[in-house]
Amino acid sequence: MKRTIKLRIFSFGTAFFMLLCCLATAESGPDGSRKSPTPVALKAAKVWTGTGQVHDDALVLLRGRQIAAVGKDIVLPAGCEVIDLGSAQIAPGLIDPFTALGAVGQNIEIIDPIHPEATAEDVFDRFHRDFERALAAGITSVVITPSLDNLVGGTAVAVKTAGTCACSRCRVLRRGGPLLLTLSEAAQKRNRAPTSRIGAIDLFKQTLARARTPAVHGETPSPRIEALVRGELDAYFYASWRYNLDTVIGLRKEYGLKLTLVGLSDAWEMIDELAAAGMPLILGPFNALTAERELCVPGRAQAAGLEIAFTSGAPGFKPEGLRSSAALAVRYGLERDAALQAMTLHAAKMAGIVERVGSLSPGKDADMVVFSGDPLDLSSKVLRVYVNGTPVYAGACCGGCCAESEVCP
Amino acid sequence: MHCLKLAFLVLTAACLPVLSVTAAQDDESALRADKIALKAGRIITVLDEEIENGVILIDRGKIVEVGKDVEIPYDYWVMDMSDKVVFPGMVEAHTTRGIDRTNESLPVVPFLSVYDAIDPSNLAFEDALRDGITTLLISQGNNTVIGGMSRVVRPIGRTVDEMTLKAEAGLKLSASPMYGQDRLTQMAILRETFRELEEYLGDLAESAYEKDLEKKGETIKLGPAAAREKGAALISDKDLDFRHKNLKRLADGRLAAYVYCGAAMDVYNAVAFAEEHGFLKRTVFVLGSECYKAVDLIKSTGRPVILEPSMIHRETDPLTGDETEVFVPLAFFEAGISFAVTTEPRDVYGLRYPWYQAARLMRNGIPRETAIKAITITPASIIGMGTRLGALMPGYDATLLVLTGDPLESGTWVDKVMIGGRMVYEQEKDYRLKELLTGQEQPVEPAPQGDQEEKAAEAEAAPGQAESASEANKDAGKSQEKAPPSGQ
Amino acid sequence: MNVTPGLFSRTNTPLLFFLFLAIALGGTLSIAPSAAADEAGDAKPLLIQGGRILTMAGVDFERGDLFIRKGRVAAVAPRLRARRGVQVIDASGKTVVPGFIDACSALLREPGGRSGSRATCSVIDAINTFSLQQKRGLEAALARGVTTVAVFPQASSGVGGYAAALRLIPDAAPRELVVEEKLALHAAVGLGSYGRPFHRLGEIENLRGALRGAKEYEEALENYTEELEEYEKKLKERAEKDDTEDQDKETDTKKNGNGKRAGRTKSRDNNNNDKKAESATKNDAAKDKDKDELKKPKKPRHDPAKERLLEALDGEIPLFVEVHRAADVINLLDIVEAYPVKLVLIGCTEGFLVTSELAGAGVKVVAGPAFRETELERNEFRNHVPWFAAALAKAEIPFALASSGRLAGETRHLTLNAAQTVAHGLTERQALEAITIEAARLLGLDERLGSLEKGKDADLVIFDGDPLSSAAKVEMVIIQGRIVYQPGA
Amino acid sequence: MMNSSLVLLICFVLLFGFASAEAREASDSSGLLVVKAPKLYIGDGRVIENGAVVIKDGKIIQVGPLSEAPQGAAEIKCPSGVVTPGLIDASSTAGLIDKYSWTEHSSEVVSHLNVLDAVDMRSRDFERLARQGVTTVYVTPGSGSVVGCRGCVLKTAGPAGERIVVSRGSVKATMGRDSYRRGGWNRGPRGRVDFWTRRPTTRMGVTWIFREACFEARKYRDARTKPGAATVPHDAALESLAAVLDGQVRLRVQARKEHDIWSAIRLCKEFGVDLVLEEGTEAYSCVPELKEYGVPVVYGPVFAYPTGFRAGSGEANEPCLNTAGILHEAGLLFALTASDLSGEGALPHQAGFAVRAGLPRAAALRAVTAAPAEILGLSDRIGLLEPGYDADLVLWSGEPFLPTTRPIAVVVGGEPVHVAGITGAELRVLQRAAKESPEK
Repeated sequence: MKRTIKLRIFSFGTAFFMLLCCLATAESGPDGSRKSPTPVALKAAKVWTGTGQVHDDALVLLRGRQIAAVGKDIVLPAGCEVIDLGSAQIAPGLIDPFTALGAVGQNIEIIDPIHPEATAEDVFDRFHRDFERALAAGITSVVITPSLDNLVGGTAVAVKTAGTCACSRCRVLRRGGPLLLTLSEAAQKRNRAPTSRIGAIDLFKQTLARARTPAVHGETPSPRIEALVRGELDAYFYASWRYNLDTVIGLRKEYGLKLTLVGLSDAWEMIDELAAAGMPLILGPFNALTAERELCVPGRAQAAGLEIAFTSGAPGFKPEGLRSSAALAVRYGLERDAALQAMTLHAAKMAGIVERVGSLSPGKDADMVVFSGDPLDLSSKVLRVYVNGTPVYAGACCGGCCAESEVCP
Repeated sequence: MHCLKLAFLVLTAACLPVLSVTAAQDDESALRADKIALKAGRIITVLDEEIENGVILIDRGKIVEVGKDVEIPYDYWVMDMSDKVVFPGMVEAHTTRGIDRTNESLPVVPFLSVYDAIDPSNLAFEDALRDGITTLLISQGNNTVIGGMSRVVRPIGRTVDEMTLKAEAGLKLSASPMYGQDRLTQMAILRETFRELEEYLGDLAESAYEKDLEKKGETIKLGPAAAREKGAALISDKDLDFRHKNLKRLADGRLAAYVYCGAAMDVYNAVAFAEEHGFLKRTVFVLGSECYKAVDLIKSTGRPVILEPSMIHRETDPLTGDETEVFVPLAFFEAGISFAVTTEPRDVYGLRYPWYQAARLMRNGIPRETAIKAITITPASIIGMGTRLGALMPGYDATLLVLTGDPLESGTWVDKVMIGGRMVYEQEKDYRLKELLTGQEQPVEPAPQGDQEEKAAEAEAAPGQAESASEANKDAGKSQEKAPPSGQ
Repeated sequence: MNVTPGLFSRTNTPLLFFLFLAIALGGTLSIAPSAAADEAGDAKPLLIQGGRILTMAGVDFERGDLFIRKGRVAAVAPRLRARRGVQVIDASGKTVVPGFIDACSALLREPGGRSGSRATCSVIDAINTFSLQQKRGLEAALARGVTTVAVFPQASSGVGGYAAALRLIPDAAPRELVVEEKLALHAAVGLGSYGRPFHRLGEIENLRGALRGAKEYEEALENYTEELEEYEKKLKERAEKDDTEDQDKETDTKKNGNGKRAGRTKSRDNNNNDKKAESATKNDAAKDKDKDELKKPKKPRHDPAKERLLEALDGEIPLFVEVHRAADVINLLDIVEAYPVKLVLIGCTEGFLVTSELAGAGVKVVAGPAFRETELERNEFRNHVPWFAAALAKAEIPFALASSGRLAGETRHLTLNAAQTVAHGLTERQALEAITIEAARLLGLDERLGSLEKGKDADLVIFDGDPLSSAAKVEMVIIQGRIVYQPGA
Repeated sequence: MMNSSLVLLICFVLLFGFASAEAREASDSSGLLVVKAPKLYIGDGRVIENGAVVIKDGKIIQVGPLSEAPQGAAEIKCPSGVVTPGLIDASSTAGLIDKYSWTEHSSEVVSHLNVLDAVDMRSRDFERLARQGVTTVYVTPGSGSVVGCRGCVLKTAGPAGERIVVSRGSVKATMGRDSYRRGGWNRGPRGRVDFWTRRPTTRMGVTWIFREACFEARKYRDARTKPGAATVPHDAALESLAAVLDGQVRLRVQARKEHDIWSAIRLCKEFGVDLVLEEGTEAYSCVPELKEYGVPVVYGPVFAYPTGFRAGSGEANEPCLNTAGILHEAGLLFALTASDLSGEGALPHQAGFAVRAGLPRAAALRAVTAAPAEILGLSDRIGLLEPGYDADLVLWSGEPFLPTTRPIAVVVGGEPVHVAGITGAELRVLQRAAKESPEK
């Protein structure tokens, strides 16, 4: 009770704050280039760009919020401050493309099975502790989606887990993000139509059909669904089992939908079909109990030329799950580079925020994670996290017990 | 279901007397005669080779002679079955037919007996007769640790005593966990029980020794340990209380044990335990489908096994997701273990019949002889009656079936059942079967002649049409049309 | 533990170092394994050459050879020459480590059953090596370098029976896997018993009661044995006395007889005989008297459960208790204080809060799992921290890392558990020790397992690289000198 | 052992056959599959002694005596075998994802939905059925709604895409308890009137809703056909129900009890609709009505005791073991079904026990091949061994439907999908070999 009150006060306070800093950002431009602050360069034993290359003892040059250059021998501007991270390795900030951070229980709405106008941005609570936890796991950007209780659940929102200024606006990477679609059991268990798989899929088909040819059927369809069938709006399709995926693949082809498949746990059954359709996958979370043939899926999918990403299942599961999912995938045959790309670039693509984040390339936001070792080894820990070029997390100290590891602050 | 039961109750009430009465009308001697000569089209002796157009001589319920050209003494009453096949009565070596509830909820109840659970008027026994089962070992279910006494019965008689062939056939144990219990506890309870038995016998021996001395008026000279050894010889079954009596007999190997193993791992536990407590030599394993994986161990024990009705084991590989299907009896056959098959009385049409189970064996590549033995002589010898039942040989009981055709064929029906030389089932008097086949209410009195003829005509019409319909039946050999027994 | 960072640096250590090692090992250079002796031995002798050997016994080899004979490690040295009849395995560029030990696993234990705990149980009864599910589980664990698991009865509160240590040999019957059938007695606090309502209070009290009961039982038994000796001594004495008396009694009666006859003939001077007779009857009476006071001692009722418990109480076998909350740990410690128990805690999620107490009581801990997304919501685990192991290490509490022992699938990720603890404060060496030699020590198997030393069982794994890295591949697994897993072949 | 050697023979022949096919590049025998057996049962009663079936790209191109069979083609043969058309189960629940719990409850009339959407093409059921010799199934919708959704016809083997024969089949209606069972839960928790409240609670309610639906459909049809139809809002459910009234789509009614069958017939008479009777547990006692109105029956499964969901309905307690025989004698068109039994209890078993109870063997064969094909309206494609028909056939170890015989080889669409004793994986390898060799 107390906490909520505090929050409310807080949020009142921030309304004013937001106004201020939004003005500020407006006047300084999103990339603060006009201010031209002292350039900073990070030096590390290894730099994973997320685009496939890996530079040994290379530099990452930052300018303000953004990355200016990455590489082994880049010319450092005069008066550039170089931070040497020693044996540490730098990777792009990790991205979890499918979460409900800070929105558990807030993102449910079950009046109408077709609910495209809902937006997850409305439940984005930037003060929530989930974001700190995610940050500690090296996750710098996440997609917050509506719940799975509707066939069409509304649009997700892509946000950063930390901001440099107090306003929540500049933490939003993309509003009106991917539209959430599903035929999951959850959407059939409600006290309203549909109550069955066939009912659901029929309603689903009709919704799409109506959107394409509104003239025939009297009513006016939702603009978002129209955008979807016109291929302007991308969407997540959540399915935990392979059932009806053939139908969905068919629909995707028929309407040219931009679909990303989420949560499929028996994908091994139809890797080939998915590959043929070229449908990107968001897999996971994997943990110690995940069946082996499921753990083999990422490797096989990548071999079949599919784009994949991982989700940590946060906050239901630990946000560290993102990295351990990738590590497990590597253990079962996924290549390291591919695994890293899955956590960064591909995730960014699927979330539709690739022009801002997802790789260490000039012009993108300087969101980086500093690992004590190889990012794909669970034996290496997150030392620092940079968002927009500023360190926002500097290693949780485990009661001084890790004194040996020289990088503990 | 309910209706069936009702219908049956009415019918049995009527039928039982009618059966005998009408039989008597047909031919007095059928029931009176001690000496019967069965002329059969085909005799399947099981232990010897089959006999075409043979004769079986029966004297006071025992078979005295079986052969091709046996000359029939003047005083034998002759039954002519030359268009029929004679087959020994089928034996069910382990079943819960005729019991409404099969297990007590307590884990260790060696003092219980199915005697108190068998309901002679139960539909199952009538079905058993109709399906050709003439001997059943009725035992407790598998959901127990030590279940209690089983008993061998025939499906005839008004009281359990009338039905009984063998009163204390064996003790039921289970190595698979009873409901809501894990294997640890299952085995722990078994061990504790036998440890407790040890203690109990020890104390008993001690006191017996002391009593003995007192009787002689002598003073105690030995300490407990020695006393126990001395006294062990002095105790007899009558000194034991009801909780320990059967366990003791089991431990002495004076009682057969029917040990249920649901999974291969249970077989290992069961064998080890039985060996440790000295009743392995009297153990019969009742095996679930997965147990074929422990076939080597079972072979090493040299004990016979009883297989559960569904003899197929399906398993899915967690890695590849491929499903494998194993026909369990094959493993035992190839290992040369003698096995009996059982039936599932409540199952859909099919697994209820021993002959169908045998046919399944054959279908999956087990030779005919083995298949037939698995429902006759093997189970008979498993329940310790291999010298009386399960074959048609001189000296065996005249417990046999008269079939309309080959026993392993779906077209074949049980025409008559003789148990101990007495005709106990005749299909033409089986009103419930007719009802099941025609869907019409059957008059309890045999219908007047005219009607009979019509029925027969109908019945013949069936194969007639079939022939006109296709040449398939011409030289289909054994698969000739069998007229449906609509009571000719 | 002696942590020498140099040993773990990938860069080649100078040859001098090797020489020093060689000397330290005692002229191993001269060892020339003779194959002839081993023709009798069932398994062919093996020589693993040129691998990076982490012996977990203090010394490591950047490049070393390891010779296996009769299922045991016969020699570890920088260089060994192979005689004929010895199968040589080239491990150059590979890493050789002792087979990993999961000190608390659910592998091969048939799941299911909601029965309450029972001290007379023995987990070996529930080991299933037949079902495809379990077979695959075993292979998976083997393929990740785990060669030995300690399996405990399903965790439910109270005393749960014997645990067992098993070797992961493919396609073997349960009994063939057994390393130690009576590894330890298992108990649990704070997990609630299946089927029954869960009261922490009750659970602690039950455990305390059980221990006390066992102790009383022991005393009762001791008393009984004493009384019994007493009684049997008396019996013997009396028996002897009786014999002598019987004899002279017989003689008396004879005399009496004569006397009587004499009496019949002469009715005079037979009174002295009568006296004798009287005395005889008298000491008969006396005999009856001392028969009455000679009482047989009452034997206490036999109780198998208590007897099991006693084994643990007297420290014959260790007592492994699964407990997670600090408060429970404290309670547990002062419950067992009174007895000479070898106490080992399983799980111990909140152990980092009470390290001083644990260290004080000299308790060992089977910690973990670190790699756990499951069951976090459960009350018992709510305070799980990633650096729990580091905390134990800092307090110098001997500990092993294990999968939780709840679900069989977790065992195959044992190395990931270790890796995560490295991320949170442990050194790589500590982590590796915690799943090899330390685990063996905890389980009391360090005579045979846990490190690559002369005389120990040859259970070892050859990795293609750093065992803790997530991409590490197992090239070969050897158990008791036999190659049981080899992905290539 | 006997059959294992037999199996060996078969796979050898398969491989060798294809090898030789490769050898004879020139001859036209490449890509042919020949199934030889001492006996071919055509399915309509005809029998060919020592015959051969010649298959080319999924179709039967020739059925005749051995002598006419082309040489050097791939062969499957069995010394003692019998070849029949692939069996057809005209009312199965194979592949349904959540078998008994997937009824759409948002309306009592859901004739616009397709059961195909609830079928998992990769389900185990199909391969199990194929193993039993069943090559085609009509997947029937559940019985939860008064006017349920539309069934579909599937092959039991082959690539997931190509297995659909008919995607929108007959409309299913249900008389009797199944369709009002849910009505019992009418009052939601605490007697609240909610989503469920609508559903019928009695047989009266069921028939009433059925009749209403038909009236509505008729109205709708008339409105749509009249000028100004555009203004009438489209209603998919009524659309397909109207199609039923016009006789373009078949109506299948599930009824078990005598009086349910009667009311089914009565209602259909009233609206002049032809129906196919499903299950018809007590059909034996309404033979005259069925005959008079010429109702085809899909009967089954044969059972002495009800199992599965039937047991719950309490409508299956008075079976007649010889129902099939009685229907046959009455000269009715009927097919046998095993419904939810996919293992050994499947179609051959059903036929076998129908024969035991009095159905002539030839009629039994017809009742699982030609008859169901006719009922499904596919008698020009499946159910017979005729040139031009789909190459779905079963090679039996002996006389079909005996308990001692079993399918040795099952061919679907020209592909051997089951060969006794060979695991699925091995067979796949075999098929690949078969595919590649002719091209080389």
